[in-house]
Amino acid sequence: MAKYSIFNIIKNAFNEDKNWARAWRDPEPKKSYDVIIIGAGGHGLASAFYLAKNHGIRNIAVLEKGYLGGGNTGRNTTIVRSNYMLDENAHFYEKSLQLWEQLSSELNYNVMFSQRGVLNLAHTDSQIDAITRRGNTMRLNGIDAELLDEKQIRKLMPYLDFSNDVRFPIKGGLLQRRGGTARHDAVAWGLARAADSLGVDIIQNCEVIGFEETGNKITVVKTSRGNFNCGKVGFAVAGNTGHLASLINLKLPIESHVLQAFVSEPLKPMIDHVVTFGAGHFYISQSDKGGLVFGGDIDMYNSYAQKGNLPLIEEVVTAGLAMIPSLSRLRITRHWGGVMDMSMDGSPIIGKSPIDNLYLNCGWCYGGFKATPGSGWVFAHTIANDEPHRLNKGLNLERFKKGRMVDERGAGPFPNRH
Amino acid sequence: MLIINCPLCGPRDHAEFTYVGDATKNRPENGDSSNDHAWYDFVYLRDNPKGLHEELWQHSFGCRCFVKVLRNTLTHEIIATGMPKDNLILKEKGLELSV
Amino acid sequence: MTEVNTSKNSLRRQSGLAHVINYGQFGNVTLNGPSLFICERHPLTILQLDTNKSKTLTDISNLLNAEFPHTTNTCKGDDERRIIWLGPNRWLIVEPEHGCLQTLIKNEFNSSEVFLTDLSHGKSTVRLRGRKARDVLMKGSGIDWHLNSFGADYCAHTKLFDLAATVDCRDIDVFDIYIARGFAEDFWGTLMDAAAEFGYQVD
Amino acid sequence: MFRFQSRQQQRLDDGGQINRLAPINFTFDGKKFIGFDGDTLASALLANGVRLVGRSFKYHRPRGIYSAGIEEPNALVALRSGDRHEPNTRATAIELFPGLEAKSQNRWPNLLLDYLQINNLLSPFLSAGFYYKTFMGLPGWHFYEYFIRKAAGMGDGTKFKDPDKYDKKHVHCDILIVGGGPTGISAAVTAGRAGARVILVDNHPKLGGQLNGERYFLDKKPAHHWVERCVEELDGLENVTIATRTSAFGYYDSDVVNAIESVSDHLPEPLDYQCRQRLWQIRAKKVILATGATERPIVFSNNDRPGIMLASAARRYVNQYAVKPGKKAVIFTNNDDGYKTAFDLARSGVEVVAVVDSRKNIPEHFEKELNEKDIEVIASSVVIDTYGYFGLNSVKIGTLSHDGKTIESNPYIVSADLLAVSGGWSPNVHLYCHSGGEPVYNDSIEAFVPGELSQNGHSAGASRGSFSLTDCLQEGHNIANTMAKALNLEVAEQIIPETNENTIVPIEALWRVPGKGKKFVDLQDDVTESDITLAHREGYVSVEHLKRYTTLGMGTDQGKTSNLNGQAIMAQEKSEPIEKIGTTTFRPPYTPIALGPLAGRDIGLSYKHTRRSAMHNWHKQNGAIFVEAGQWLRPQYYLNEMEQPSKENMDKAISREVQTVRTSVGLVDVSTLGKIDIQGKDSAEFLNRVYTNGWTKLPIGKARYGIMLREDGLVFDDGTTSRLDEFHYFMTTTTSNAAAVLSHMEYYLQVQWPELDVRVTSVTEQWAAMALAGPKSRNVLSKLLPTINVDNESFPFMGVREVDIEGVPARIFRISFSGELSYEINVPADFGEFIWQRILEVGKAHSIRPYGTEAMGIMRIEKGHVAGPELDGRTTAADLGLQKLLSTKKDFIGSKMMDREGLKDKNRPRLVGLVPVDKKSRVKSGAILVKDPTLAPPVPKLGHVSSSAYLSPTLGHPISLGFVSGDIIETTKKIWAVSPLHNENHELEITDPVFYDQKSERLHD
Ligand SMILES: Cc1cc2nc3c(=O)[nH]c(=O)nc-3n(C[C@H](O)[C@H](O)[C@H](O)COP(=O)(O)OP(=O)(O)OC[C@H]3O[C@@H](n4cnc5c(N)ncnc54)[C@H](O)[C@@H]3O)c2cc1C
Ligand SMILES: NC(=O)c1ccc[n+]([C@@H]2O[C@H](COP(=O)([O-])OP(=O)(O)OC[C@H]3O[C@@H](n4cnc5c(N)ncnc54)[C@H](O)[C@@H]3O)[C@@H](O)[C@H]2O)c1
Ligand SMILES: Cc1cc2nc3c(=O)[nH]c(=O)nc-3n(C[C@H](O)[C@H](O)[C@H](O)COP(=O)(O)O)c2cc1C
Ligand SMILES: [Zn+2]
Repeated sequence: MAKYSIFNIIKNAFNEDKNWARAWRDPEPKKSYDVIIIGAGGHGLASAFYLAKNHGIRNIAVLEKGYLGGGNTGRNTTIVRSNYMLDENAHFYEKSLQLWEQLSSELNYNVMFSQRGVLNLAHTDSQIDAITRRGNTMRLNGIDAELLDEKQIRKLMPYLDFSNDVRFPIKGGLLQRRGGTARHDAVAWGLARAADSLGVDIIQNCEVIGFEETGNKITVVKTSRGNFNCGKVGFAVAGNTGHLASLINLKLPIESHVLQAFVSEPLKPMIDHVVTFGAGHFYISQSDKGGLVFGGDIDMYNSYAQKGNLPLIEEVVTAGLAMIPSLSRLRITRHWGGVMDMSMDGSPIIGKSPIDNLYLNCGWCYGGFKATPGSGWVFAHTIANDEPHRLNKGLNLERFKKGRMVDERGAGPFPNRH
Repeated sequence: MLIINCPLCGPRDHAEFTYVGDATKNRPENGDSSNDHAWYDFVYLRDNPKGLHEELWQHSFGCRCFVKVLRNTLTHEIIATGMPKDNLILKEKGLELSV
Repeated sequence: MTEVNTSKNSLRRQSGLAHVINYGQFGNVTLNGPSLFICERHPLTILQLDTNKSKTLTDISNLLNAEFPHTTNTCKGDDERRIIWLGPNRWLIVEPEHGCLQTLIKNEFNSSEVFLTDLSHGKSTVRLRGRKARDVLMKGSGIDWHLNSFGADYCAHTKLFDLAATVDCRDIDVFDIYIARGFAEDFWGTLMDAAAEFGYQVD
Repeated sequence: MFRFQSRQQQRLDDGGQINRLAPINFTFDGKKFIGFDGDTLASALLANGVRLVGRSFKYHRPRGIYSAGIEEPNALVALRSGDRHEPNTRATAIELFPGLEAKSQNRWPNLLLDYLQINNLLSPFLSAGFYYKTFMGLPGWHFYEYFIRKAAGMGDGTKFKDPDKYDKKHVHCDILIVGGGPTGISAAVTAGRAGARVILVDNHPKLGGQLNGERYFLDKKPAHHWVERCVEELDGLENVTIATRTSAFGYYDSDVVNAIESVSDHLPEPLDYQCRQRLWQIRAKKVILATGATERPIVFSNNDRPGIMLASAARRYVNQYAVKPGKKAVIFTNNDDGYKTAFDLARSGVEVVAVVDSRKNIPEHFEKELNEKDIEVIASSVVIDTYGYFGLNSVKIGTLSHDGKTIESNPYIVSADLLAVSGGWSPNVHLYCHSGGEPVYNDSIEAFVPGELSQNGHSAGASRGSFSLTDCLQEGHNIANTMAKALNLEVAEQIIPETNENTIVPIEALWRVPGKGKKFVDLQDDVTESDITLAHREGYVSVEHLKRYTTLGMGTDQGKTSNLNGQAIMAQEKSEPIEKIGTTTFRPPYTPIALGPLAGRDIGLSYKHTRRSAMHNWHKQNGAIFVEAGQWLRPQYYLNEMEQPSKENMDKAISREVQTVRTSVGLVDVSTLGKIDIQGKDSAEFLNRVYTNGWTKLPIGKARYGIMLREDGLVFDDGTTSRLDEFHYFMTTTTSNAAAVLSHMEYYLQVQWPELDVRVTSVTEQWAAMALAGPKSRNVLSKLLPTINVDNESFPFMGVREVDIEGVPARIFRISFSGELSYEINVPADFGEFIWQRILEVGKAHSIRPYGTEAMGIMRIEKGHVAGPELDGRTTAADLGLQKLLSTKKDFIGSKMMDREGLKDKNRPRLVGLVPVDKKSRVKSGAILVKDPTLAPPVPKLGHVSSSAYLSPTLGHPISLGFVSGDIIETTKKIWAVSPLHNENHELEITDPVFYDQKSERLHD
């Protein structure tokens, strides 16, 4: 793998860029793999990368039904943070954040991880209490957090609505400075290039359509490009988990829902942080290209459609204007949807499954992008050792049966409320 | 917008409804520990199909009835609607169940 | 329920809109005058009646000398006594406050057959009248307000300007809108804003 | 005198659809100009000879006006100023209005100098994806990002609140027609005559579509005669609505199409009571997509200079706006459009130097006119390169080899200031694709056309790939006819007018011209041919990777003129047919839409409806400071007449209110509690299933406290329910769960237990509720109810009475949240304010005071009552110390799942009381409980503080409720509360959660 650097850019420029090599191969699939990861999103690719890098397993395939990075990895609002309250989540997401901090150099691919700070606004005393609890917990876990009052927020983000005609005035906010955004596509591409260079076969346009089982084990993975024998199988297909599981008669505590996202016309820098609204569902940041990238709630009904409907858009935009009135005359150029793997307690499931050699990585709800490197790290560990890493022990599938849910919002077994 | 044909009120925007979810789940008897799995299944597990999904919506801004909807989760096409006791999938096959 | 001295109480009943209504002409009133007329209907008796016994319903109908609409989304009667279809086996009886309708029915019928819930104070009622009335409704709700789909004596329970509302088409261009009292002030503001481009009169 | 710097030197003396009697003044970059009514900003600028209007995104290349429509990639300007500033507005889609102010963008210090022109020189280093390959080392991406962000972006955002209003409108129709060109008009006439409810939308100020930009004749008269006749007829039909300036931006599920109507964008400012834009939500039975087609350019070196434009745009400028887009024109084409362009330009006095046609054979039928006009045609040739920095001055022409890969003969240069380019037309399949359709490639027009039908949106005319005018007219009629039939309407005939068209000789695909130099594919995002070949080389070969790696088609125009060219070049590189390469996903909006109309009137204070209790006005006039409780506004505390809002006064007010209740009597508005009327003979059984405790033995006239669980066994809500009559109950819920509890109960009644004879109705709004609390409350009550005995025996704790207070029917519940003797008085809401005032009058003798949520909160903490912070959806009944409410004699919702091991774990945090050891410290809610405050992270967490009363006037020191792990409670009496966010640590004593009147003597008194 030719190293990416400024020197190489200059060198190649004099060759009219004719000498750049492929970022990843387009290999003919082999007959058999030690580990097959299904889904070439960030999680699948990171899992393959860390399986190869940390655990020395090289005979790995990542199967992707479309183009790599085309799932939620390629369509999310790219917020990265580790501001969780419950221990099972907090330590895991913090590990992930630490991996983000070194990901570009680890991959030799600039994923543009931009630690611009994530601020959650609070509008009532009870919300202040809630962010106080969360922030304090973070600090005791060794994670950075600051509580800002209205004055401090006003200084940082004068464009928020501090006027008198505001329905839910801003009372304070919780800031995680190490949080921020990353360039989503670059994450997928950088991971693909790095995994590929360690010998991982990334097979695109290869949809998994079934399995063959012997005993309590998957022996063959059937795909649109033929059948492969497998040692172990990992699911990393996000919103498609329910469907894939149904191919092997597995029912999971997951529902698929659409989440929409939006981008505005490109603008000169105006929003320098990630800001989330507390009196409605809305979050916004500005991409390096200049587009305001924002989103809100899911569309509420089960869906595999990757497209949403207008009522939710109206709701998101209304919340957006309540937070930043000056957005009103700006325009959106595009909006799209992704299919979310909403779990029953709002937290992910990473671990073993009822089938001996099948491992699950799902239930990311709308927060799995930030988990990408961490998820790969612990999933690779779980697959390689056939037991969970210390950081994903609590995020197992059995927790629902046992009454050990990891429910940050306390919303209960209603996936669309998380 | 999904336009849902409320069996009572007629076609309405889905924004008038509250989504409840999978309508195929049957609430088990409490029973003893042999029912534990049935309960786990009822409360937590979902078929989550890609394709036809029988689901419940409450017409909360209208007649407040719970309405059963047969919808394709891939295309969002609504194939049929009815009351909670109706079996829409059978109806689709023309084999309406008399309840 | 204690029998109430209605005449005295009618004076004391304070509408949810008491503090926001301004009378007069507003908005884009042209030389042709306002195209909308808006007023509150108050005080009303609004009673929810619920029964699945058809015989009982016939008896009530006779007692009240009023017909019940059996078709979904329809109403019957007039301003003196209006009966609105609410849902399966459920109706809303609306009349100007004069005596105790609830007691009248309660005295005659068994409480395990007829279920009454007084909602007189829980709802605010606004009457919207004029040739632009439908255009205002179109701004707030996705149902088809075209005369052919929503003519006189039709009603709808719908989301109107984001609130749960019952809309009763009293006549071609006359609509009674019922919304929860707590939202009345806010609804009024929204309605005035939506009507401004047409020019309206509040009486 | 107002001095104009330009005199419309490019304007034709006659023709066009502008009104020369209505001059309009406007400014561009501060310079004053004049145009005419009917102009767009672009046509007015061209009329004044302005060619340079902007700079490109990445390389800051000088750019001009490229199109005459919404597809414009280049001419983006900042429109208006101050609080109406609108960045990135397409000059080609702005109707000129008096005083219009526009500025160029993405340049500094000005359009001519622009220091970032340097990027153009650095461009070899800035090829696609260069930033992924560098900026990884120190000082870190954040450092570089700062500069990259500044250089990126186009226009400036806005800082101010928008002064304009927005509106929404829901409409229904039988047939929606999108697009008012010949196809759409023809369809509308047929559908309208058949009596269908028709809506026809078009984004232009008037109908006509492509006809407005061409010299077509219909029935031997200029086409606009036909358009006007049709519009007149349609205007007369009651069943037809024509919405101009209305752009359909998305085709969503259930055949709902959404559009934005520009109500007053063409005016300097909206008129009184007028909105700026209106969102239309159109629910159609059937949709006709007559959205036309968009011309695309050809890719060659330096194809981006001001003066180079689409051929159809050049025609539109001369034909519709009577503007000569140049003096000397070269036309470069691979299809018949080039000839039409040459003729129209020549007819308007533009010198046509040559038509460069990449095809071998010139269509014969053009020869006569070519000769007449003395226009040279150079066949089998291409434009290789162009010259002129701020604007085109010459063009290099050469002959193409057979395989199209090289230039054969000696190229030569001709001078020209206008180069009109046509690479063919791409049908506007956007809305079709939004609806779920998949486009397919059509070789005969070299473009994607609609494939199979997805919803009920049928394409017709140019948007279906039918490019002849006759076909468009006929298809519009036919499809409307078929739809009318399907709607059971009587079908009306329509005679399709005769046209003056030539037969079209097929296009021969030419995507790019060989040669060196920058060849732009996407002009807005500066994506060049070499970016695409680089993407190919590096393996970013799927169209979606290509798009994301190069940013092809990701600008404000979403690649309307560029996507197909880019995809075709990739196909060539991969040696695959274009249909195999496919398109990227078409997503709404069709053209960028402002956020304003999506929010409509729900802005500012109207963001979410405000809910007010019947006593709201009284509170407002009597010093209440309000607090949001969901949508409700509730009095938080009351200031005395002379008190200004301040922290001290707030503390004072709260103390005062608590003390009054504890020592005498107070009154609080509790109308916001959810209230549900429950009737039917199975009501008790139903309550038994819904609540965890038993309900069958509750006597008439009594209330009971209960908790509800969710199916997963965790606590859902709490409240009291009273039995009013044999089969009649009255339930109260917490304010925040009122709606959820009602739905929850309706669900079980309708779906799970339809056999139960129970009805539930929300009566929250029917009753105004107030709690009269304090040792003197009975005195006040007895004065209110002179004829009723309210002593402890007659009206005991948990008793319920239906009474009459001065003629007002009331329900009184002797229940208590504060821990004092207390009566919750419910009266019909219209009497709320009256009774509230009466109680205060009667209570004067006991110095009664109204109190707010703060005082109420403190008293419930003193009493150890749980509320929102404790009922957070993660706690069990046992966690809250309420296990005695879990009946073992019956099943209830949640009873099955509540015994799972994790929920029975002894170490689960349990509710406790917490008192600062120094009896002074204010411990914050949200502080975490730990063993030792000096430990370094990660610190084991033993629990948290859920609710705090900074002052308990009753106890004289602060108190809190919180949760502490079960094992800790057993072993320790002291614990530390730490709040690192505030840098605070306090040692606390763990106590019983009930601080006050532990035996509850006061409320039973
Ligand atoms: C609009 C939106 C906004 C979001 N915002 C954020 C955010 O701000 N912050 C955050 O942290 N998270 C966010 N998320 C969530 C986040 O994007 C996802 O959780 C995360 O990217 C999931 O990554 P993944 O690798 O698991 O899944 P994906 O990237 O979806 O990858 C799964 C892959 O599996 C493939 N696949 C599926 N089925 C098959 C099959 N049968 N055979 C072969 N391949 C298959 C898919 O094609 C896909 O490429 C957002 C998501 C969306 C949609
Ligand atoms: N020379 C050629 O090869 C060629 C190619 C294509 C078209 N044409 C000519 O163009 C005409 C095509 O007629 P037509 O009626 O099919 O198309 P049209 O382009 O004349 O009309 C379409 C109209 O729809 C509007 N529109 C498009 N999308 C819209 C949206 N989302 N919302 C609102 N309005 C929208 C457009 O602005 C336009 O006014 C014919 O005259 C045809 O001969 C010629
Ligand atoms: C963070 C982020 C920024 C984006 N910025 C743009 C943009 O500037 N322009 C654009 O056209 N699309 C942008 N997109 C959207 C993509 O074009 C695309 O819609 C999205 O990746 C989903 O893919 P799909 O629409 O092909 O299904 C952005 C997407 C993301 C996640
Ligand atoms: Zn209904």
